[in-house]
Amino acid sequence: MVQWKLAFLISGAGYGINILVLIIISVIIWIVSLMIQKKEKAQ
Amino acid sequence: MDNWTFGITMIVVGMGGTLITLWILSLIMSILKKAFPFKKEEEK
Amino acid sequence: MFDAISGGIQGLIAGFANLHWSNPIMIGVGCLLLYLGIKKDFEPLLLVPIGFGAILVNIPLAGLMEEEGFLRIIYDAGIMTELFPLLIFVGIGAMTDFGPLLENPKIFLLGAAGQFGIFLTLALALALGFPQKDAVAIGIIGACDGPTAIYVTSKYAPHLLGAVSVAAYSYMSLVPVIQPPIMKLMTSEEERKINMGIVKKSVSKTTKLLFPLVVTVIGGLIAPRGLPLLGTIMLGNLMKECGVVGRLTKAAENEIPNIVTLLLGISIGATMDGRIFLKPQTLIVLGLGFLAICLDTACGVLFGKVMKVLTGGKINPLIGAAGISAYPMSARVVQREGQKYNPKNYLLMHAMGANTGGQVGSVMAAAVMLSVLKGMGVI
Amino acid sequence: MFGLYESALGQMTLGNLAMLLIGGVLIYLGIVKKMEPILLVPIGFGIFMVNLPIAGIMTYTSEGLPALGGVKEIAEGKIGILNLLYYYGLETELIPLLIFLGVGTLMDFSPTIARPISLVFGATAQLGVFVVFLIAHLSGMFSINESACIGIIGGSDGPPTVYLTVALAPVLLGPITMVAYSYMALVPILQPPVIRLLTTKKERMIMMKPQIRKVSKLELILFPIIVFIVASLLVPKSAPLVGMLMFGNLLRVSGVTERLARAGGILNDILILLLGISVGSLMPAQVFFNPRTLLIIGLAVLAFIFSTVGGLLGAKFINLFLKEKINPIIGAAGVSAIPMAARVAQIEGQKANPKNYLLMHALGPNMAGAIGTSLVAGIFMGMLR
Repeated sequence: MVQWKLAFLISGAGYGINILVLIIISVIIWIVSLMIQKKEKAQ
Repeated sequence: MDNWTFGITMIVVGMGGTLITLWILSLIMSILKKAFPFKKEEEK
Repeated sequence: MFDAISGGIQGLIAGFANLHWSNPIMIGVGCLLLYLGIKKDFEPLLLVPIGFGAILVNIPLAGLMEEEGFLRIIYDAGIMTELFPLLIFVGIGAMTDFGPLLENPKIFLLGAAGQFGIFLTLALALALGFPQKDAVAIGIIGACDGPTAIYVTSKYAPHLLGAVSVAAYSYMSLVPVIQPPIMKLMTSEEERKINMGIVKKSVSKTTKLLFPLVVTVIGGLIAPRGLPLLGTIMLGNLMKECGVVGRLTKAAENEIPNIVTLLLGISIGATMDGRIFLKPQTLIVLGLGFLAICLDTACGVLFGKVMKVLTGGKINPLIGAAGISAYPMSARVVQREGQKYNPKNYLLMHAMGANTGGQVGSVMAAAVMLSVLKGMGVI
Repeated sequence: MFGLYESALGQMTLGNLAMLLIGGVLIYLGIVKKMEPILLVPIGFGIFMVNLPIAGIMTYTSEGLPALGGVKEIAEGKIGILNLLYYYGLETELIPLLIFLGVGTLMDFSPTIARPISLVFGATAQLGVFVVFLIAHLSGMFSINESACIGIIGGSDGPPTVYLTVALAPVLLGPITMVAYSYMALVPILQPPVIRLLTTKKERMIMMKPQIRKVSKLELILFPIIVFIVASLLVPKSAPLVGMLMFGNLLRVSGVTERLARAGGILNDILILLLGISVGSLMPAQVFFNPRTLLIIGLAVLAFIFSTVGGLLGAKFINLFLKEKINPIIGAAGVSAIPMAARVAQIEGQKANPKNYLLMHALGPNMAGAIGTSLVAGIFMGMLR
């Protein structure tokens, strides 16, 4: 039998979470690399 | 057995055993060296 | 609908929610190991996988070490069966050249003396109230030989595996730091100056070929319990010396140890779950391990002095320090120290002899230990 | 005396013959057309192996799954050698995870680090996964778990697909893996039309400076560690996949563990071989021939297309906020078929503007796609288990 609600929920939430997580990661990476670049500029 | 005996035995037998074994080995090896002396022509 | 969504959000934060206080610390420890391995070059081949394994296993809910978790499967298949350490031993055997040892078999005794730290530490651990099998595992750190330590520990005190193997490997790479002060402390200026002359090549192929066989048979007969270790290392060496199985030797030197080290490292790291690892006990283990290696060095040097007397001053006590099986670091240390006091002095070859002797010694020590334990009915 | 001799000929069914044909086609595609030969050839041969009756290389349970069992059962002749492979390699997830480790040792994330936003394209390019997941389930042909495994084909990344399918719908493992790997080679054919459809000539002509920023060693080393810790704290169930990928990559970039990185490569070769053969062996006629298999083949195309769409739209959306516009084509490379997708982007870019070299930029989302797909696998595992 088809579980409409669950299916829509999973696809919606899943896609959302997936994007969310990768945005978080990318921001962190971005900040870290900025810091590192600054540090290397300093030297 | 109590830890005391255990510890002592380990130290005495353990150390002794290791030492003796390696000593025997060293003896055998020196005998072997005499038995199969080094020959120059092995240098290749 | 909303409750469903909130459920989804909870799914997202579940990781954090289930974070045991010890997990972040262990993740930190893992990163520290990675740092030591990558930046400080301490045994990177092991510390990097171990460090990462430690991080892996401290992520909650991931279930890598649960039943059916895949690290658990690798662990059960490779470490509980002692397969990994033994396979690595084949590689070590294939990479070790016992030539310098055979030049002067007496050196063998230094290899024995270099293991006394094991037994002293064992006694100490007992005194500190560790159960007997744990004490054995802690003492074995003094073998300064990763595979041996892992082999023994995984057999008799698996819950200490993480601590013991980390200690064994990191101290092994710390040898250049740990040894010199002790060596200086225990030897007099002129002792350190003793010149042992150069090593002349005096070993025939036949002897080199017979060495692994003899060691296996004699060692095996005296201490059958350790035959797996002794046998594998000697098999590797036989393959190297006989020179007719190049393909096997190559595999034993590269592919096999590489792959095994990879899996070994990561599954060792996986035993470092914060809940189990973060105990005062662990710190004590690390401390005792450190002590063990210091004692090894001390006993080695002392025995070196004894041999100096017996041989009428022909032996430089420094090479006693190379009696531990941290190969080839400690041999290099000896060479460097020797040069400091007598620039014309080349101890390297002699030290290498003691060092390789130490490798056989550590295995023999473990083997003897196991046999004695068996004899006393402890295991 | 011929009574003593047992021939398989009598027992060949039409289905078996058809399967032998399919196996032959796969091998042909692999060898002649060079489509993922490393996988299609073993898969094809695996199909041969299980479609010769009473060869006893692989035995199945009633619902078409390999009969489980260890060395003992083999000795008793209850199961075949391929059952053993399936049991120890796939059932335990060892093969996909260790392959992923090997993949990690081959990946260079510096383009991703140089432009972290690429990670987002890697995420939006998972659109196809969820769209097809919906379609598959709403079609009423597949249970919710099975639909998830069909959807993830859209991530066009092998190991996560295998990993998830083993966990959620092992009965579909054969068809899904075969389709996933054979379609990866079709990316160069499937993507260009979509790209042209969704982007204006002007967008496709956007110049990006040929080379990317120099990424320092420290960044390279921190990247795998950060990604792994963050990702697996947020999506714990993705820890095995992301962990192995990042671990492999760490071995590569640390600069002190070449030996281990090489070992990862060797493992990879061996395990791809085993994966191929055991996957092929999951497709005996009785399992393969049902409408669902055909449907999967169709849905997979959709998955790839929608993933490309997701990547493109993601890039166009991000563009709204950037002053220095990026070329949306590289978003399409978020489909993690490495490196085909990136090459497609390069070629399309050149078509629109011969002076444009998008390869390095496209590799960023391309690598990120692998992370994205692993996350999706973890998310599904978390929600459906």
